[in-house]
Amino acid sequence: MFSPGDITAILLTLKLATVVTVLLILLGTPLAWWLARTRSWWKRPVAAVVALPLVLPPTVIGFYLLVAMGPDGPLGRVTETLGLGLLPFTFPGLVVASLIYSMPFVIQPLHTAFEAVGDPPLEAAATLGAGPVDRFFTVAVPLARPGFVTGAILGFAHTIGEFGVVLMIGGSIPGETRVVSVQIYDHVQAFDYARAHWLSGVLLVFAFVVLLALYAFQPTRARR
Amino acid sequence: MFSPGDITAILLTLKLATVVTVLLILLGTPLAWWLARTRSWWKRPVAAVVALPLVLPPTVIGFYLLVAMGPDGPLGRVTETLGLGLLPFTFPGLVVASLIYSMPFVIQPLHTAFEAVGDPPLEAAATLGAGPVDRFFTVAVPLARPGFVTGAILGFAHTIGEFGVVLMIGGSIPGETRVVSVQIYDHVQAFDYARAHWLSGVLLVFAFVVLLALYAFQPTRARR
Amino acid sequence: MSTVPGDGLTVRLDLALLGFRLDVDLLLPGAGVTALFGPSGSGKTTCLRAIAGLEAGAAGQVRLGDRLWQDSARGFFVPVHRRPLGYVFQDAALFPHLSVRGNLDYGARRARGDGPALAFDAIVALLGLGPLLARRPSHLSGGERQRVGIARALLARPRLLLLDEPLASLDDARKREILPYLERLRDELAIPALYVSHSIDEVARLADHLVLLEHGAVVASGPLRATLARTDLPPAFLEHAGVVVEGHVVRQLQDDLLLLDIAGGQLLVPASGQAVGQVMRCRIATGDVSLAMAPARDTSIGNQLPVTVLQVVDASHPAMCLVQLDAGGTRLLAQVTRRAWKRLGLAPGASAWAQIKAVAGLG
Amino acid sequence: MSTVPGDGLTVRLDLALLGFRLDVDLLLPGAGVTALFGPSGSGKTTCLRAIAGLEAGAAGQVRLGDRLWQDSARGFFVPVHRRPLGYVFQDAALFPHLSVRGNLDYGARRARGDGPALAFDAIVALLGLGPLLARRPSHLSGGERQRVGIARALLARPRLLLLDEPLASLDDARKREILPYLERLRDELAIPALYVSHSIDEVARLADHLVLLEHGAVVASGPLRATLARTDLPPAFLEHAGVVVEGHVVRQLQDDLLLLDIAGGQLLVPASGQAVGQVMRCRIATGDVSLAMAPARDTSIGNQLPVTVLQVVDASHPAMCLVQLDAGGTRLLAQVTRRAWKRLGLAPGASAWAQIKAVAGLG
Amino acid sequence: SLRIAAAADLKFAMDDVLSEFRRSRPGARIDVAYGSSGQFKTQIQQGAPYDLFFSADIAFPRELHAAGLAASDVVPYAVGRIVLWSVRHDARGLTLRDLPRTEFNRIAIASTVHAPYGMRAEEALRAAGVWSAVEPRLVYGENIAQTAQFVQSGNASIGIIALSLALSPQLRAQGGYALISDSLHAPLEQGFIVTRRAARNPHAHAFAGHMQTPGARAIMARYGFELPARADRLR
Ligand SMILES: Nc1ncnc2c1ncn2[C@@H]1O[C@H](COP(=O)(O)OP(=O)(O)OP(=O)(O)O)[C@@H](O)[C@H]1O
Ligand SMILES: Nc1ncnc2c1ncn2[C@@H]1O[C@H](COP(=O)(O)OP(=O)(O)OP(=O)(O)O)[C@@H](O)[C@H]1O
Ligand code: MOO
Ligand SMILES: [Mg+2]
Ligand SMILES: [Mg+2]
Repeated sequence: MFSPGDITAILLTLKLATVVTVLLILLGTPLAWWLARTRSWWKRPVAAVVALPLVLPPTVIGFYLLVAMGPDGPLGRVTETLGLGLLPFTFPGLVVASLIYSMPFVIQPLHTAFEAVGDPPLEAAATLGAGPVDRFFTVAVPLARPGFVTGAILGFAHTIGEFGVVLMIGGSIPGETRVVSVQIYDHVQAFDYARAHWLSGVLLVFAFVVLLALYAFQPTRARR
Repeated sequence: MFSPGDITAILLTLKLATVVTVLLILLGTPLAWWLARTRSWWKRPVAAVVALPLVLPPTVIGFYLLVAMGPDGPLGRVTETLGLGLLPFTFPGLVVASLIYSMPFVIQPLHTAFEAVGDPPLEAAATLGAGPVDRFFTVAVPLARPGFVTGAILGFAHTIGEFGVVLMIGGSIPGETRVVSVQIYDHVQAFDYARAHWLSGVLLVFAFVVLLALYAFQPTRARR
Repeated sequence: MSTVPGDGLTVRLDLALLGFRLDVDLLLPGAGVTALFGPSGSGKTTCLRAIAGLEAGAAGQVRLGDRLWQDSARGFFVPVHRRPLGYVFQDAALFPHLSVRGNLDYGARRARGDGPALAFDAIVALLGLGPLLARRPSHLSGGERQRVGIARALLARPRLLLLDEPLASLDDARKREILPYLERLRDELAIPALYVSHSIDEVARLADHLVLLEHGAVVASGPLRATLARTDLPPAFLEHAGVVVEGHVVRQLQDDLLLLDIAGGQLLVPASGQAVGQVMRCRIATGDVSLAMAPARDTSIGNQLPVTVLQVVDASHPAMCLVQLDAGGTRLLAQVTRRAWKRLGLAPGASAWAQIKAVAGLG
Repeated sequence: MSTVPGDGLTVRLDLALLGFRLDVDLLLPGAGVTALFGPSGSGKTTCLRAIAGLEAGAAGQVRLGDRLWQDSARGFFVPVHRRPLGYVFQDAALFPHLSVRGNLDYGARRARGDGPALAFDAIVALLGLGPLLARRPSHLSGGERQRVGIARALLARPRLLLLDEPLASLDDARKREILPYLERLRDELAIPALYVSHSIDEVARLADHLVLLEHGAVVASGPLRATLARTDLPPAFLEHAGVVVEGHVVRQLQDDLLLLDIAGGQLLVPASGQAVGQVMRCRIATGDVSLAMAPARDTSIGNQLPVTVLQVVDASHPAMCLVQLDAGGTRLLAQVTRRAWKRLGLAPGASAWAQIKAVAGLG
Repeated sequence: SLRIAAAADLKFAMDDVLSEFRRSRPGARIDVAYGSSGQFKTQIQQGAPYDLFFSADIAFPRELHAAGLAASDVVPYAVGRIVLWSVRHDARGLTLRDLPRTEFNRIAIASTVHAPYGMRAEEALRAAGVWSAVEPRLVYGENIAQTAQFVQSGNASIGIIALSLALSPQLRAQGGYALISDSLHAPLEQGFIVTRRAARNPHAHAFAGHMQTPGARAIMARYGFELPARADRLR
């Protein structure tokens, strides 16, 4: 049914989506928290900037990232100076690009969820001796769980599906950067519809299961 | 600075993003409301299915839509029987495709926001004589405003930026389906970087302003 | 006050919650105030919610007058918004997205028309909401929120009022302002109200009918006076309740006092607006009745009635006992020390004088 | 109880909210209960919040004993979680994502160690939370929620308790269960508490110190007894307050009574656990004091004291007046009808007998 | 190992050429990525790890060569042809001059902005004098494969695609094609280079040589590519 290439691509995709989702949650949470709590003038501009990558076509973002991370780009110079080499066409490069592109899908739900937490439970926690970090983890995060679930779902799904950025920055190297989306795209481009359908079908079923599992973390509504 | 083609593309994009965002809010709201309120067994599967299109690469979705809306596809047969002709390569076709692809970005935040409304204000409204529709519009919708803002932002931005589906289903017809994302992509592909930068820049600035305006609808946090 | 089935509020409900079951069968008067009394967690809120139609799991029947609201045997259920009721929630449940004015208007605009109309300005003034109209609920104090909740329910022109501890977080002064108003509502509007309260004062003052709940079941239900005169109720309740007597005003005296004709004698009561001939209700707390073997002279105690001792029961403090007295037809309840009981040599059947230190006119 | 600055709670705060300004300068005792009393919207909650450090906009100084918590002049501010306090919020503010046990543990686990340790099980039993431990707050009744809030604050081992109407939605029986416990806390733990309540009974029973707030400003502040004996306070307050007397237990009588030595005489009081020699506090409500020109015989009234009339002031009802009395050093306040006042020919300086119907032992 | 970047129109021909080459080098790991030639050029400029670059437009490898990014000369390996292709109509007898007919309500060509096949299609339409008549009915594919899909799905009644695709096993069975005279457009000269990073990759040079073998050339011819003279080097 599947070529070895398909299986490699599936495993690679899983790895990418998982790494990116985890990193997005880790990196996005502090930013979303800041957005939700600050009274700073910068709040809205920053929130708008976070959503901004969305409006550019993925390939174009991919192009700019490619140039920026390339040997003459500002990011590329930094990574080379640090001895990390160049990011494009490597798995870490894919991760960085996906982070940037999927960021808004995680930040936005977290931002909304953190705002919905409100002051009272945080104030109550403070009076019980919980410091800012403590109450963040023991009150804000559990209460914002729906936002984490939504953010994880959107971030995960979008990282699986996005391929414009990935194609540009990854260059479709088997086992390294050729993810399922690229593989399916290739099958379609090669008029190899049977394999495209198969791979799409498997991807959909698998994603369905993952999404369903994520939804299981969604708390159910209280009665009063 | 801009070719007439650029300006046509900008106007077309605005029209598309606006129409799609408005329709997504209109169509997504009842579904999100159902998802938030139902205790049905179907709730989680349906929620997962809504997010599912995300995991397929846009061009692949576009391909399936192209086939489905084509003369031999199920959707195409329906539209032809209805005397609407075929949807691919038309603006309405673009709208339909964008609706499908951007749907999860609107449904998810609305779903979360509606769940956060909770029973008490709806119960209070009911005791004051507000029927289900009345309390939906006068209580649930205003209280879910952050979700509407987030949904509108993600839906709008994503419709502007997505071009895989649009490319596949639209056929890049100037004034009809050639949106800015395609135009920028074309410039990049043609190594016409100056125009690509310009157009990207204008798109970013414009989108920034729109997003900032949307954020202005975000209520500020209450003190207690 | 009437207990004709066709006119009253019938509540026959059975509802199971987590670790709790409400099982009540009540026939309540179709006018006046019914107090719902009971310890924390006894099911008062649940009962109100079920009557309103907010508890989807409640089986049974609810009927107000000739209108059936619910009959689960027949699968009949009038949804909440079609039940013309006003609900004051225990936690106010204001709309956070609307100003105080917006909250009030919400109810007023949807007023179902068949309930009595109340002037917006009058209610705002009564509840002291004038300066708050533009505020959001998040910018109100606890008591302010509760007042907005009361006003909102009243402005909806309900035919049944459900009040869940509406005055719990109000100070005495504010309570004393609002209570007469609720009394007037009770008397003038003739709409029935179910009133949950922990304050016996409030209950004695407002209620015509009393329901005692415990563990989700009805311990007692009946007209206020009859129920309060029962000695088989928990002593803690009896002590705090006192008795309620009714009489006709026979004369207005100087010094703002009224002379009241009651069964078995006359009482001097501070005036509260009644005219000669009108019926007036007073509460006599158990602690305000002392016993003597002969009438006292030269005392500030204005009311002394000859009584017969009916029975004695334990009070909640072991030093005290509750003595039920008959004052020529009026039942009184006195809380005295056991020491005094012995010293005076009292026993059921004995004659004595009840000295009534204070009588609170209840309007 | 001490008012040495180095030992007490200093609160000097100025805070402007929407349409409201809190401006207080208080020096409160470093042990015992201070009652914060005042009408709805007078700033009680705001004051508690500011002391806790929850009102970022509050300027001024807060100091508990030798620990400075806040001094905005010097830009000094100890954040809320470093102030060892226990806060019972007016609306409980439980964590919706934790069970009752989770809520209690939250405070207990972060207990700052220097406050007194209280046994988890004892508090759970006292507040009747045993069967509720596994529940979510959304599945609790209003009073149950409040009880969890109290338990949670106590388990945090605070050095200052801030209680915002902790008993407001509890029934009398439950209140009577919890009050002695709070009293014991007050006496044994020697941590100061600020107690907001609308119930004068609660205040009189618990408080050592009284602060009256109105429109965000302090109307009166002082030791409970002295403040309650003032006649320049609003009559509505005086009437409900009554006076508080303190004395030594001299003898235990049969029938669960105690004989109490007070300045100017002796009182018979229902026992509440005190031993001979101990100090006991009692509240005498204005309505429980009547006046006579001679001692009465054969009456169930057990306490009669010779008194001198000091002054008379208006009560809130025009038929009534408040008479301040001196019983050989103990101040009493009697509420009698104007009619009786005249009939007995009373005037400042006159001698009379105060008949005290009920004395409530306050522990 | 060997990594090849190849223009999308080469998909079928290259797969066949490679299966032959692989037989000669068992054990060598050979990957191909098919895609847009322009995108490959950009990626190689940014250091993409491709050893060989087969472009649909010889201009791209030339630019890379000029920038010093090639380890070989630019080798022309084929000249592409364009055809009229349809699944709804019998295209076999059609010429570009038939396109203005109303039954061809949607005509698919590749992007005239960046796809070599699209540019040649435009030239041919102009040369045939039908450009202004058909322009309102044109739909543009992002690349030549997508253009073929527009036609294949029936959404475009006819399209101009690469002969190599029309001859591919997947599309050959559907519809028919008519070759467009190469006098109507500039030649679609296709060329490859060995990239600089593969200077010392024996597989890369071996495969460059393999493309010149009669077997490889026969495969290319079978997919409709015209072949430049052997070892003809252009600069
Ligand atoms: N953001 C705000 N939150 C709460 N109260 C506010 C706010 N802004 C202004 N106020 C006003 O501050 C005043 C004091 O409120 P506070 O909550 O301290 O009153 P309170 O004495 O606790 O009253 P209550 O007995 O009704 O709880 C009120 O009049 C309230 O309307
Ligand atoms: N989902 C639920 N919501 C509220 N109460 C519940 C729920 N499930 C179970 N209960 C229990 O139902 C019982 C009755 O609750 P109810 O709110 O009716 O009490 P109440 O008499 O109004 O008490 P209170 O005076 O404390 O408000 C309580 O013991 C409560 O713990
Ligand atoms: O191979 Mo292309 O660049 O799609 O014409
Ligand atoms: Mg309740
Ligand atoms: Mg308050």
